[in-house]
Order: sequence, then C-alpha cells, then structure tokens
Amino acid sequence: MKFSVVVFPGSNCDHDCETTLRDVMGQKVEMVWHKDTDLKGPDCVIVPGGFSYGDYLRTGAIARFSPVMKSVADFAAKGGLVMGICNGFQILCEAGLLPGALLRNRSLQFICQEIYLRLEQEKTPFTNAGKAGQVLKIPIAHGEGNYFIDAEGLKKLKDGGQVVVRYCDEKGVVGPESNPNGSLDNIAGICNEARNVFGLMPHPDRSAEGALGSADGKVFWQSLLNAGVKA
Amino acid sequence: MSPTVEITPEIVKEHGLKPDEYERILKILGRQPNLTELGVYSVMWSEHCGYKHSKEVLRKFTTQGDKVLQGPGENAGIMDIGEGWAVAFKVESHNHPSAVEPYQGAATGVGGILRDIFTMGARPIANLNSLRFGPLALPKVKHLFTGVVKGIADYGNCMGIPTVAGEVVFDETYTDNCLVNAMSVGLVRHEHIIRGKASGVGNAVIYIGATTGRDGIHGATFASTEISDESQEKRSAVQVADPFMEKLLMEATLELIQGDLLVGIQDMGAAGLTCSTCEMASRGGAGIEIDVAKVPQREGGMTPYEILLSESQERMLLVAKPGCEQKVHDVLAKWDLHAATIGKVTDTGLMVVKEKGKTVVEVPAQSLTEPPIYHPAKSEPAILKKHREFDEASIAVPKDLTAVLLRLLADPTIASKRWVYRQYDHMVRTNTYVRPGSDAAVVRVKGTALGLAMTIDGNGAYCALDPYEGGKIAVAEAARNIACSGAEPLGMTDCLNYGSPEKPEVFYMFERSVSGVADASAFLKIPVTGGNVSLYNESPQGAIDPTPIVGMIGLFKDVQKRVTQWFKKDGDVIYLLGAVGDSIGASRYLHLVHGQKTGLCPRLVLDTERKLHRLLIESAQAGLLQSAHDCSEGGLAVALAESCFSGLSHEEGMKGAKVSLPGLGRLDGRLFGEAQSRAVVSCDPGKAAQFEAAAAKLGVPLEKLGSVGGDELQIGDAVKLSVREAADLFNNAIEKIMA
Amino acid sequence: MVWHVNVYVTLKPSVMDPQGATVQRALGQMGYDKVSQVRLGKFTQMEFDSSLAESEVKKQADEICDKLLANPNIESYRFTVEKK
Amino acid sequence: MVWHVNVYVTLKPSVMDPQGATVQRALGQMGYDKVSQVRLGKFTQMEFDSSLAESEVKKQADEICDKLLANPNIESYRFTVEKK
Ligand SMILES: Nc1ncnc2c1ncn2[C@@H]1O[C@H](COP(=O)(O)OP(=O)(O)O)[C@@H](O)[C@H]1O
Ligand SMILES: [Mg+2]
Repeated sequence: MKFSVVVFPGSNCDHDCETTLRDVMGQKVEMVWHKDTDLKGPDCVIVPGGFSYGDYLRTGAIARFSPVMKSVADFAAKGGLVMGICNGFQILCEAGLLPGALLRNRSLQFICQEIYLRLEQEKTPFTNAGKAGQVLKIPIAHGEGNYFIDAEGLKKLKDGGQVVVRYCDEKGVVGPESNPNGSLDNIAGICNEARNVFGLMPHPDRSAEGALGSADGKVFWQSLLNAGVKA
Repeated sequence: MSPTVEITPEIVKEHGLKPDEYERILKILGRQPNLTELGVYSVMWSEHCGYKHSKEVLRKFTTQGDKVLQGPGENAGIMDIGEGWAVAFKVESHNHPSAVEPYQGAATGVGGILRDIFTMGARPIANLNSLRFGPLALPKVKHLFTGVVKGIADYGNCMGIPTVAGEVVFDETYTDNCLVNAMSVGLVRHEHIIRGKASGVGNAVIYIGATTGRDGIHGATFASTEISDESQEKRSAVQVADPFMEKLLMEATLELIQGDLLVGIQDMGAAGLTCSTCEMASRGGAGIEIDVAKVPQREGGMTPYEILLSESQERMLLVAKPGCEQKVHDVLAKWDLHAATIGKVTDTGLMVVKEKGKTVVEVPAQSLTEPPIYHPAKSEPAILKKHREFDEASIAVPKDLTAVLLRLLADPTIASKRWVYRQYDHMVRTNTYVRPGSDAAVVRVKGTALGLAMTIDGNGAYCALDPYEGGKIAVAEAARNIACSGAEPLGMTDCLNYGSPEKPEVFYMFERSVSGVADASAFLKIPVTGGNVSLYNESPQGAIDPTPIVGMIGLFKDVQKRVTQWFKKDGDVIYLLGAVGDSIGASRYLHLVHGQKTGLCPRLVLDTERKLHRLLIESAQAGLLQSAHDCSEGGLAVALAESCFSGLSHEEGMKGAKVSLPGLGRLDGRLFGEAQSRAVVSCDPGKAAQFEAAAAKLGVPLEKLGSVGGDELQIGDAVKLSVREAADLFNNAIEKIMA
Repeated sequence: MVWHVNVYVTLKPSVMDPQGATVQRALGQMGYDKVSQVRLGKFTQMEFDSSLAESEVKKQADEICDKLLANPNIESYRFTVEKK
Repeated sequence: MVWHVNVYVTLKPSVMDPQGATVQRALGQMGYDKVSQVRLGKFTQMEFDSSLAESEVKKQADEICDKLLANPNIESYRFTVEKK
C-alpha cells in the first residue's frame, strides 16, 4: 500500500510516520512538501504530528492554508483515506475536514505519557483490525488536545458513530480520572461522516514497536492495510 | 579611524574592561579604539566568551582519546561510535538570563545549545538538562521552576527533539541563583562533519535566520557580572525564543551541509555577529570583512555598535563554497529563510566591519579570541576543615526509620521528576528505548544495532564540603549511571557553575573541584570534549555552592543489551555491589532530616569505581542482569525503594522486596549513608551463580540482600512499608507542592 | 500615516476556557475573591498600507479575521480601523 | 450590574514577536501583501463584584495585570473599567 506523508514547516512526526510505515510496516512512503500540490498518487494520506508553523497563533491555523491542503481536501472529497495524527488532527479540524476544535489541555501543560484508549468503532478503514471495546496502550504528546464541539455537533458525532477512540483506564473504563486533557466526553479521535477521514491526538506512529513501550498502535496501521487491500 | 566618541575611563569601565585590559587593546591597535571597537573587545573579552579566569584551569582536562574526532575549541565535541556514525554533544549554561526571565531564558538556552550541535553538521537526537533552584516551597522558586521547565519543554517540543534525561536539585544555595544547564546530543555521518572556520579568500559570508534587533545587547557581558537588583533594569537583555525559526534553520543547515555547499558555518550565540565573525576568521587563520548595512534588521536606525553586539536569537553565519552561492540561496528560499550575503573572507587576518562602505571596525581577528589570561589568587575556606571534622556521634539515630525513608522519598530533590519530564516530549523521533525514570536514558541509532546512553549529573553539596572528592564523584556518578544501563562510557562534557573567580576562596573551590573532575575523567579514560563555564553566580548572600555538572554519553554496540533500574520479576535475587559503610557525612539525609549540610564527604576510590563499572557492563553484555540502579542521594534504602516502583515510569508496574540490612554500625548510616561506588542489582536465580563468579573475578564486593516479591519493601527489621504508598508519595511529591 | 487595525478575538460563551478558569482560580488563591469571571482572548494589532481605501482595509481585515485570526467554530471577533 | 474590566497586554515595542512575524509572512503568502506589521497580544475580560468602588476595582485590576496577566520583563498592559 502507498502512503503519502505531508511535510509542513515545523512538522516533526513526518519522520516518525515515515520510518514506522516503511521500516516497521514495510509499506511504500512518499513525503510531500507543503508547497506541492501533487500528492504522488497515494492510497492514504497521513497528516503528521509536530508544530506546523510553530503552532503559532493557533495550532493548525496557518498550515491549513498551505497549497497541499487543497489537494488533500480534493483527495478526501473523492473518498481517499486521510489520517491526521496529533498536530495533523488539529490541522484537519482547522481545515474543516473534521468537525470541532482542539483547545489547550485543561492543565495548561504539555503532556507526554502513555495513556489507554478504548476503541469505540471497528467499522472504519482505520480500525477494522480491532474490536470495539478493545483497550490500547498508546502515547500522547500534546499541549492542545482538549477536544471541543458544540452540543448538536456532539450529538451528530455520537449518532453517526463517528467517535472512534476515547481515553480510558487500563481496564477500559471511561471516566474523568482517565481524561488526560479535558476532552469533551473523553474523545481522543473522530472520523467524518463518510468515514474516510480520521484524526486522533494519540500517536500510533510511536507505538508500533514493543521496544518503544507499546506496539498497540499497529491496530490502526494494520486496519489501513486491510482497507487498502479491499480498495 | 578617527574616534567619534572620546574613550574615557568611565566608558571603559561601563564596558566591564579593566584599565590594564584597555592598555592591552591600545597596544594591539597601536591607536585608540573607537566606541564600536571597544564594544567588540568588551564582549569578546568578557568571562563568558573569553574564559579569562578559567582557561588555565581547563587545561587540566584530558581532551584526547582514540575516539575523539573533535575536542574543545569548536561549537561541540564529536566522538566516533562506529559504522560511519559519530555523536556530537555539549552542555551550556543559561543561568543569568533564566534568573531574570525564566521562560525565555531557559528556552533560548536550549536554542543556543541546539545550534551548537547542528552547526557541526549533526542532527540533534536528544536533549538533557540539569537544573538547580532554591527550596520549592518558596513562591519565587515555584515561579522560576515553572517558567524554566516550560521554557525548556516548549522549545524542545516545538523542535521535535526529545528531552530524555536531566536532574533537578532544590537547595538554599540556589535561591537567588538558579542554574539552568542545557545539553544536546546529535548524530552525524563522519563525512558530514563541518567546522566553524572561514577560509578561501573571496568566499561569500552569508547571514541566515532571524532579523537583528536591539535585544540582548550586552547579554554576554551581562552574564559575566554578578546578579544585583540593577540587572532587573537590564531588561533589554531579554531575548525572545523563536523555536519555529530555529527548526527551519536546523533543517536548512543540515540540507546545506549534506549538499556539500559550505566551507564553514557558525551559530550566533553569545556576542552575536561579533563572536561568529572573529571566531570563524581566527579558526581559519583568515580575515573577514562584512558590511553591517547588509545585515537584515528588525528595527530602524540601528548603529554598527548595536548590530555587532545584538544577541538576537536564531541566527547563523556561513561561508559558501565558491560557485555554490546560488544553490545556498535556493535551499534557504525553500525554507522561507532570510538570507543575505554580508561580506567575504579575506587573507588580512583582520576583522573589518564597514557601514555602507565606510570602515567602522578594523582589528586583528585573532586578538579578539585571545583575551588576557588571569591566574587568580586562591585560599582554602576555613570551613572545609570544620566539615571534615564534624562529629557524626552528635546526631541521634531516629526511632522510626520507615518514616525517615518516606520523608526522603517525598523530598523534591529525591522525589520523582515526573512533573517535569511529563512536560517534555521524550518520545518524538521514535528512538527512545529507555525514557526518563531510569539511571540513564537510552536512545537507539536507527538502521544499526548501536545505541547511546546519556545522563547528566552533579552534586554541589559534596563539592561545597570537599571540592576535590565532589568533582571526582560528579564524573564517577555519571559514569556509574551509564554503566548501570549496560553501556560503555564514551566521553563527557562539563558545565562549571561557580561564584566570582575574583574571590580567592571561590577560586580555590573552582580549581580543586575541576582537578577532581579532570583526575576522574583521566583515570576512567572518559575524555572531555567540550563544555562551558558559568562564573559570577553570586547574590548578596554570597556565592553558590561550587557546582560542576557532568554530561556523559555511553555506547552500546548492541542496544538490546540495555538494562533498566527497576525489579522485573518475583523471585529474582537482589544484591548490593560495593562497600557497605555507615557514615552519614554529607548525606541528603543529614541535611534534610537533621538540618545539617556538613560532614565528611564520601571518599571515592577510582579503581574501585572502575571495577564496579566493568562488572555492570560485562554482566549486562552477558545478559546476567534483570535490573541495576546506582546508590546515590538517600543511599541504599532509597535505591531499593526506587528499584521497587520506578517501573511505573514505563507503565511496567511495581514489585516488593524482602532484604536484609548489611553492615555494622549506625542504622541510619547503613540505610541512608551515601558511600560511593555502589549499586543495587537483581538477577534471575538461574544466573546468580554466574554473576557472583563474575563479581569475584573482578574483585567487586557483593552482598546478597534478599529477593524480589510481595507488595511491601522490608529492609531488615528497620524498614517496612507498602510499595504502593511509597510510590504515591514519591510520584506526587512535586505535583502536590506545585498544585 | 498607516491604517491601524485592532482585532479582538474571544471564545464563544459556550466554549469552556481552561486558561480563564486557571487564572480565576489563581486570583482566588491570591485573595482577589471579588472577581466573578475571567475569559482570555487574543488582541492583534495590524498595520495596513495607507494607500488602501478604508472600505478595502475593512474588507481585508474581516477576511483575515474570519479565515486566520479566529476559528469560527469556537471564537468570535470584532475589530476597529483607524488611520494615524 | 457588574464591573467589566478589559485588559490589553502587548509586547514591548523593542521585543521581537515571532508569532506576529510568522502570521504576517503567512498573510503575504495568502495575498494580503499590504499588511506591513502584525503584533500579537492578549485580551482578557474580567468581571468584578459591583459592590466594589471604581477606585478599588482599578487598584486590583492594576495589581492583577502586573502580577499575573502581563510579564513585566517583556510586556506592557492597559485596561478599561466600566459598570454595566
Ligand atoms: N568546562 C569546559 N571544559 C571543556 N571545554 C570547555 C569548557 N568550557 C568551554 N569549553 C570549550 O571552549 C569553547 C568555547 O566555549 P563556549 O563559548 O561555551 O562555546 P560556544 O561559543 O559554542 O557556546 C567550546 O569549544 C567549549 O567546548
Ligand atoms: Mg556556539
């Protein structure tokens, strides 16, 4: 399967996504500079984490105007698979490809640690290799991961089964104690109505090798490979 | 040149130059300098850039070794790690700026050390930091601590470089002088190593990065004068960090170097454009000529004086290879970076600065990098004798030693630094095999079997009581941390934090402790490849404790052989390696529980230390160890407790242990004494015999203490506690105070 | 003479403001207990070339706020324009 | 009726503003090339209990700005007070 990883000035996890997809998952990876508009014919576009434009003004606010984002939007509109991780999730929200916004963490501190995620939806191209209710150990590393959406927006997400992953504890219990950043309803990742665009704050790119602490993030990559095969 | 301003003794004094130093300038120039030239000499001859008082002492260091590719004298040291790879590393202080403006001061400190690394052609792969503050209960200290940590975090996180290790100590001596020492580590292919020298007459000198403003003017001289209330006025010296600009600079710089487009490159750190131009020229034995009018400026009407002395951050100076100038500009354009050709390399040996063609500075470049060298007077402080002769018998052994252990575990200096490192992205780049929370961090080298262990350590209290032993211990402890992780110590960098060298007692402590650092580094064959000196850490209350900090790199040929500090499984055998001892001298315990910072500093026998390292490294390579943790502050008891619960830092849960308390003499000394060259290790019972044989062969004393198991830690009949409760105390101590 | 545009961006009332809440808590601890509500926003100052007509400045400023300076999902904005 | 205090925190003129500069560059790339300068600051809205005298509100607001809302090393501030 062929992945294109978008590189903005200030992207950092472009490197992590590249090495994880190529060296760990054994896939083809193209890097796409933000000034380019040619996505190089991918099966899936990854918008990686980092600090695009230093996260200045507002996370993702400037990056969404990069020329490449128009191509990403068109690709998504045609049903192409797009996954945004961390800063990539923030960019997809700013660009309107996903609903809602990410606010400062409740603690106002950047938080880097392993947390637990509960898989809420297995019927997406990004999670089909998992089981709903499954608990994943996976790292977060962000200062603005506090997901917010207005009341009717939240209702739409829930009714449409668009809440894909939520923060939980080791046993899979979702509650305030297991909410690291204040996210509404412990939401850690969502997809769009068409289910071909997915964004999450935790880092599957950092959790595909046991030696790094956890390989649970592979679920997302494996799912994409399954989806790619079907496609 | 006709001096526009008459140089009076007052002006010379304002520039922090002594009369004889001014005389020296007159001799060099054979004429009176103009004001701009005076400014240029004043920053280059400041302690911070010129090492006037420390250079002699630094000669004690062993800087050679068969793996050393670059020793002191460049932006960072470089050592070979095999397979065509080399590691670049260096530590630098940003104490004074952080004391004035903690967030920006610490952030720009990280920015500065990162530039030192990628300026050598190396891609930074990890950051470390060593911090010192007053007692955390003080509101003023909370403010400093919060700002410094956030500054370090925001900068490293934004750059996408993991901050993987560090240390924090809270002690009265640092209340008015916090210490912020930042270290960075980078990887470079041998063929891409580049240096900060200008050569090739006619080659273009190109300025890149942020525009030049009035910020930070005299930052360098500022860092060399004691902090007094009037430095509150020096607010113009506050520089604002721009990590996004630095990220662009880093990527562009590495692209230029790997594209083989450059002759030399140098960051603009302390003393800005002045330092970078004359250093490049003098390293290359060349001259350099620039026109300040061509320098990209942020504010209107800046004078040559201001442009030359500005310490605006995130700027670099580079010399392009002939014919590559256009290619260089293309790369910079790709990264949307300001770039301006501001001058050329000459063969005159002069640093010539023009303004729209009119010469405003013309001085021998070399003379700026060769300030006067001082041999200050020194005298041993009388108090040292008192400390040595302190009578431990005057301290009663507490009844409830479990309570004492819990108190030590909750002491911010000993307690978990999770509050700090959780704010640092320590995982980005997906190489961090051992994260903060073990003796040394371990980072793999992708595409090879190699790994690097890294740590940064120092103990100002030891040095205050016995500078020589304290200096040795700083090196030994760093090496011990590396050895506990299973890696072979490779090389070190040091940051020397002291008070005013012009005070004989301070200079005595400086010289003695540096001798200790140098002797340990020589004996253990761990060369010093670079470092930094921060003097004048003084307040109205006097000088800080002498605080030499050692940053060290260790090498794994096979990173799979790494060892972490926490117990792994029930039934494993627990050993204490090294002597037992019952002295409480110089211990954190004596200071915290009995309020006395005194006593005989632990003696360090270098050959004993070396043998311990051999055993730890060889057993790790042979796969005999389940865990290894060195005994440092808090002694054996704290080392055992941490071995029980520090697995939590890696989501690996915790373990109990039932052990005997070895040795004779006072119980508190046996539990909390800080005898050196010791470690607590655990072994699978099946490998215990083999391990004991290895220890015997190397002549390392070993005590079988007991075994891993249960959910309590029991040490003889002196200590019994619930590991869960101890862990909560340890992990939340700093959170609680900061809440 | 240039156009000075001052932009005030505030979080919509329905959006929770972690920073404001923290500041208010801190104020309470510092003894300022008469402060009933704190909201943090952004204050942006821009300068536009004086050659532009006021109407054009307003038009551009409005676009810039809508597209870049504020996130319409969570923030609202207002701005003032004056030549000096 | 409560006291509405609006606080405007800006970087001192001599202090570099990386965020403002980055936003300005972005605006240029978006075609807004008549914007000659952008500075980012903070806009804070506070409400004080109406029982306080105006002079007291001003005094407290000034302290709060100095201690908490602005960093005197690099920022300056002004505020307005009005009852409504
Ligand atoms: N304590 C020290 N030990 C060894 N080398 C040192 C020490 N202090 C400074 N140096 C070396 O002196 C040179 C100048 O130091 P410094 O001014 O800190 O470098 P930079 O200007 O790149 O920050 C560097 O190569 C540094 O490694
Ligand atoms: Mg340097």
